[in-house]
Amino acid sequence: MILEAVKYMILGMGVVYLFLIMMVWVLNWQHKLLLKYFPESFQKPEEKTTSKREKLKKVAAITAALHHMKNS
Amino acid sequence: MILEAVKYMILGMGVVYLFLIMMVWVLNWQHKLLLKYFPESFQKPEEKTTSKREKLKKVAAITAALHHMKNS
Amino acid sequence: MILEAVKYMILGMGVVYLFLIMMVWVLNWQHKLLLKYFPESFQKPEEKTTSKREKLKKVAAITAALHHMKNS
Amino acid sequence: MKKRLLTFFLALSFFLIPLGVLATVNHMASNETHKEVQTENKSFGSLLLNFYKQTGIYAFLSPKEGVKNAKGDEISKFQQSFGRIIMIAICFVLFYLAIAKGFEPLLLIPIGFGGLLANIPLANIIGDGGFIGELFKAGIANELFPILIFMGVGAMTDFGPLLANPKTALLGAAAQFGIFGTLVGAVALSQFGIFDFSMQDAAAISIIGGADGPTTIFIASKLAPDLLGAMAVAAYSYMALVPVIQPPIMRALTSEEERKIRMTTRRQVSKLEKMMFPLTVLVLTILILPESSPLIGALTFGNFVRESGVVERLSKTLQNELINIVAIFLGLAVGSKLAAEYFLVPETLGILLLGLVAFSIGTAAGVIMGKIMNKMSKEPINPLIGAAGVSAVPMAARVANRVGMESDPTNVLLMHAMGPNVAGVIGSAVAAGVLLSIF
Amino acid sequence: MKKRLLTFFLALSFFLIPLGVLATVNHMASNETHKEVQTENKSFGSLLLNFYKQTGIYAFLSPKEGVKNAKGDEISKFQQSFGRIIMIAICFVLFYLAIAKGFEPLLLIPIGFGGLLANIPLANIIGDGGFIGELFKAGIANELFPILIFMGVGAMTDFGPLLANPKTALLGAAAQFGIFGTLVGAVALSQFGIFDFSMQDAAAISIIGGADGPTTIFIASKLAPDLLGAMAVAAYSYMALVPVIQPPIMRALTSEEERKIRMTTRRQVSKLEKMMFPLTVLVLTILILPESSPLIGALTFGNFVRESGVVERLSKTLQNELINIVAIFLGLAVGSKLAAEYFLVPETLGILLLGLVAFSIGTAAGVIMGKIMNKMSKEPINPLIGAAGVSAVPMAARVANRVGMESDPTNVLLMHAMGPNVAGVIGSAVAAGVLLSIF
Amino acid sequence: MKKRLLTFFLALSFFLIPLGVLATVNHMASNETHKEVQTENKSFGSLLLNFYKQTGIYAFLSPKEGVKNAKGDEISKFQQSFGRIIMIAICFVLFYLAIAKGFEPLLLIPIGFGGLLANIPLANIIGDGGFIGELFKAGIANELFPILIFMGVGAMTDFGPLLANPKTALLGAAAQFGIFGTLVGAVALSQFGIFDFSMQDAAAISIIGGADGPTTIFIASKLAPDLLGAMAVAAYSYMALVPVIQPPIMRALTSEEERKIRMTTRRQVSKLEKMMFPLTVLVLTILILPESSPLIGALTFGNFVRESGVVERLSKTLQNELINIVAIFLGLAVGSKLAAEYFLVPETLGILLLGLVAFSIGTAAGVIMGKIMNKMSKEPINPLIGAAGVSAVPMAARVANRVGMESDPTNVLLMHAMGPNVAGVIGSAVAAGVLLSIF
Ligand code: NA
Ligand code: NA
Ligand code: NA
Repeated sequence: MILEAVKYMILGMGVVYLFLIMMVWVLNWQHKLLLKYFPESFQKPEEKTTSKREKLKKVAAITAALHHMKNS
Repeated sequence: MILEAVKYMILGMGVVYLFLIMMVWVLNWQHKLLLKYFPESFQKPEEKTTSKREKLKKVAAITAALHHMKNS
Repeated sequence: MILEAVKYMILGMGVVYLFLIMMVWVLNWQHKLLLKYFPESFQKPEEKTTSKREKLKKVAAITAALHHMKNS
Repeated sequence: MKKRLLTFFLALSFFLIPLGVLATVNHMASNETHKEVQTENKSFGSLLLNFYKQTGIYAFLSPKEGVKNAKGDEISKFQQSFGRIIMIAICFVLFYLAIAKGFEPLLLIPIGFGGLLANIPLANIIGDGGFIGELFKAGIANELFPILIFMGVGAMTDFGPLLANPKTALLGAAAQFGIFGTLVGAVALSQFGIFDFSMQDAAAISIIGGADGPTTIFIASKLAPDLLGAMAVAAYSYMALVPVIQPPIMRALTSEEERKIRMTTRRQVSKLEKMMFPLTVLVLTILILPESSPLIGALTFGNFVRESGVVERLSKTLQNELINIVAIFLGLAVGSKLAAEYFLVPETLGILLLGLVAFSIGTAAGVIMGKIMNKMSKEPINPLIGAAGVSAVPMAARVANRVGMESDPTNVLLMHAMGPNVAGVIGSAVAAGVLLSIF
Repeated sequence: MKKRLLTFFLALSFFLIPLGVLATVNHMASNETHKEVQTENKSFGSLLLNFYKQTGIYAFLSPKEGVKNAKGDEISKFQQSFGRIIMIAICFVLFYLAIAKGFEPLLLIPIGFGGLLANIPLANIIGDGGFIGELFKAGIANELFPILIFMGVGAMTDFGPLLANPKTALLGAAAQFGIFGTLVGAVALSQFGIFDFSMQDAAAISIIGGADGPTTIFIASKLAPDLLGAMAVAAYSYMALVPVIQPPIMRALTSEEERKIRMTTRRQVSKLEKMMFPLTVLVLTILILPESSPLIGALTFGNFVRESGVVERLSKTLQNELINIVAIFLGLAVGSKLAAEYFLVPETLGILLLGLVAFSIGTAAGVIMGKIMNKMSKEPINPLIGAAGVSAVPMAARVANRVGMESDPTNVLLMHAMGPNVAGVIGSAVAAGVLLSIF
Repeated sequence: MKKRLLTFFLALSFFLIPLGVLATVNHMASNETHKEVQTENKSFGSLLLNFYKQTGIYAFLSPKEGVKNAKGDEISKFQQSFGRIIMIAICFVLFYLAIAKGFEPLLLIPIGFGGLLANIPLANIIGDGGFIGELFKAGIANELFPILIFMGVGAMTDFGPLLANPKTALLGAAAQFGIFGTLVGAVALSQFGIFDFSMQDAAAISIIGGADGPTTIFIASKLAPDLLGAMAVAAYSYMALVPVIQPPIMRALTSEEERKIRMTTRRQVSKLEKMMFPLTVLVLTILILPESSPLIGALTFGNFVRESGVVERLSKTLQNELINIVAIFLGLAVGSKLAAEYFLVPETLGILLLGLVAFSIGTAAGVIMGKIMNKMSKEPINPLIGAAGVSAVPMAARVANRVGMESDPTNVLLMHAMGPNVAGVIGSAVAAGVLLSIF
């Protein structure tokens, strides 16, 4: 039964490595492909729009308040 | 079988029209009733209280900040 | 059957009182224990960190806005 | 606007009543008209006729003997026609109470709407495969929904006021006399032939005196599932009516001097004490009354999640998303018991009556216990806070506060009343456990 | 970036196609190679071999006769190999449409992913015990999920524009001709032997013309569960394609003058009116068409929770947490019907075709009804808003607005088009009820 | 305060231990006292006695032969009395760890509370109709809850660090040796008679080395449902203990110079790359290991929803409401396996031991692989980041960073360690798939 367990160990580690090595390989290949065909996608990603909007709202509120204060 | 389908079509469109025509009729009748008995319900609905509160909080925070700044 | 109901009533009220009296007793005992061994836990509990953080953020935003305004 | 709203609902009922009258008239004549119709039409006409027979109008106008609902229970001809119209009107009344009067809208609106849907003829909404039927199976039949609500209640409740003056918990114990006193009363009245409740039904109904929605639903679905609808409606209605029901009883049982009693400051409560509290209560439950442990277990779980302070995410989820979702499902499912065939039965009147009695007895018992404690204890206790022992958190505590202020506007009893108020929740859960252990 | 994204997906398909070719080749040769392999290996080799037989590669390359899926339905050799690869590619196309084109991503992404998972060989994801299978049982088989989505839709929909001009509801009625016209067409084509749909299947498919996702899923799971996947994909795709499908039809049926018609101001709508609206619609449903009450009941419940104004908590829950959670579950579960064995059948083509026809007929009927109403009514009505009667809220209303602006950039039709748009939702639910009452 | 908290819990245990002693004493004497009591009382006395027999005190003090729990499994006399008290104490320890030590409170608090409730005598909480029993049926028996948690994990995980340096994924592969090495060890020890685990049990237990909660629960409920409680407790405890378990191993296996190695900058990651990543992983899973597809499918679904960028609503729902609700349900349900009759069995000790071994082996294997890769690769690799390959995101990565800073305070390894860390999650899911394909 130990022998069987050892076989399972070899099989298991083999599959895990196979899977992750293939993944590494595909990811590297994908990276090159993307660099070539979609170089613009490597731009710094902008911040998410929602939080941006919220910030804008906050800023607008503050600006309004300041404006109000100035005029008064 | 086509004839049957045509019958279903007439029945179906008939019921859909019946339903929506009755709805239109009831809505118009309801509108008149409400205009007569609840004219005040046609006021511009106020903004929802929660968002109002939040705004008030924000304004309070800003006012406090401004006040703080003025005094310093 | 009424007699039975009366018995249930006595049992029921008895258990309810037993339970809550024991609870009162344990809570009082616990209170003394905590006062003795954990006096510092009776400090005014601070406000929750999350809301604190949010407030800090808000204040930071306002301060930034004010700063911006001052300089401009 | 509220008065006018009432007028409007009355106007609406003018729309419903003629239909009802029509129904009753037709009800009588239906035996004759029936047979003629069936053979008359053919082809497109027969299609139209078949369709007409599937309309609600036909179902209201032509009730039939021996019809069964989606769950296989029989519906009498009255329940099929006028009965359903009455129930629809009752649901509209529930909406009116929820919206214009602010009576527990979070539950009365889903319950009322569930009631509307349950009274739709021919549609299989409350049966197997119908969506409310599925919700019922998913959470009422196995008591999951009231338990989840109780978790949310636990996560929303601050037991601090009770910890600041633990002995006020005894007021919450006294108020449970509403439950057991009513049990005796209901059994006695059944003995005298006025009602016809079994001991088990009587026990279930009495729990309404506990003034706690989830506990009522939990007990009803265990001990008397057929009475669930009326019991839930009674429980939530009376909880909403606390400001109307309680003050007269409170004033009758106390003197002006007693109502003016000022209570001394409460002791400080530590964070650790709050954190230990749910565990303490649960351990007591395990030792004394395991039958209560589903209810008290859920309550203390929610409270422990709240007070542990390290799982804010879960605490917020219990207090918001989860309780809201469950409240919608629970309300609709409970509403399914407002179907005419379940609600328009003689027992309902008894339930509404006994529920009111239970509520009143509970209030009185709490106040009297307050008077006794005031005399026995060194520190003064205002007996008004005893009325808060029925639960109905936080309404009952507010009522105690307000009645106290009538006598002395500077005497703030609110936090003192919150102690018995939250103790009442535990008390009812214990009482529920006793009932479950007996039946 | 979008064009390049397309290129990339094409590149990806180069990755998939060779595998497909391999599959077909192997498919033919599989009968011989098979037997040799089985006896050759032992010990560790046999372990490896056994493992290889559990890989997806083996399953794609060596399809077998008589294989059944997790639900006990047979899968042909084509469906096991090339078929699955085609379906995986189709799911990628759905992702492309959802992400790059913005086509109903909230449903197409979960549906597409559910489709991917459903086409994984050997994994029992869509069967009993598999997680998508469990989701399917929990909410599609009993129709709970589409109903809950409809509650959310009700809570999100403002029926104000309809109340401001109720008679535009008739445009929403006309557009349902898309459903019933297609029914006749489908039956006719089946009669002529072009398709092979039963009357019931034809009825189910026609509902795609209602342009309403949950209604389509509801009807499909009742009348034609086997066609659910294709119907859902068709419905959501065409709803997303509204800006492409509708404008040519609208331009063809209207003159430049008609498209320039300005509509007069709409009447004021009171808060009370909005609150009464869901109840009114529900009462009408009860009277006329109880079969529609699950759908309309859910819609009006959500809307009543919204407009009652006293249960903001529940309204927000319906509009956010609940609908989001259900959308995820519904999408994945519907996606399970994109398994090759269910989707790659001759019927799918018919469904896609008839769905498109239904959509177009509905649009045309709405516009024509608009022309008729414009002539009959005192107030001018722009026939373009008739196209919005198909539902597809709010996309169709926006399209009507935009087409109108092409002729007169200062003519804002949006709010006028919202009336028929939301009426179309009710209209489709009524039509669905009629279909359910017939079959 | 933390030390004092410990003191307090000790004080509390003084409250529990006497009861335990009492239990054992009574345990011995119970045979005699029993019969006398039963005949003595009558009427109200007998009611009291009956009630006493339903208290927890009685159940603890008078365990009986042949008692079965709510699920029909037998409970020994020891498990009924002292066993339950031990389990309750263990649950208190879990709370202490969660609150005072911050050990995975989001799961240990619900699990601990579930454990408390599961050890209440007489209450049918974990059986059919009990609320935890219902939660168990709803999501553990069919594996839905761990899958939904995994969706949330996917939606919360940023795979960017892995994409920035894909080859670090091999460290995540090496760490899975913790699983398979322990499998061999467990089988060997069973062979030598030290443990008594079947091959299947051994495989299930080994998965604890994967350092991933949902994966452990998923595998346990498939391969060894009886061991679920102990396995879950072991997995979450060791994940929480990562900062204690890993550093000594890491220091023992690396030289000072190796720990000082600075890693070069990582390559840029495009948004499109992140979006493709979950699809790529899923396609690989389909091709190589369909058995892993429930776990990896859920993970990649969550991640795709996150990275697609067009369904923010769904992404937030997966990361918040859904995962929170499921965490509560999952925790309570898993806690039900902490009932004395399931937990206080000889196997538990073996599980706790083997789990610790698996964790340690995994850590060591990751570090050694790091040393190998550092020698083989052109770019320098700090072997410490190999320890992060066990998963336990993000704790293990932080530990790697901290140990590195001990040697060189300016060397920030965090983002480099996140690569193997998230790869470890995928690696464990693959390993789980292998185990499922074998057994
Ligand atoms: Na109470
Ligand atoms: Na429609
Ligand atoms: Na791992």
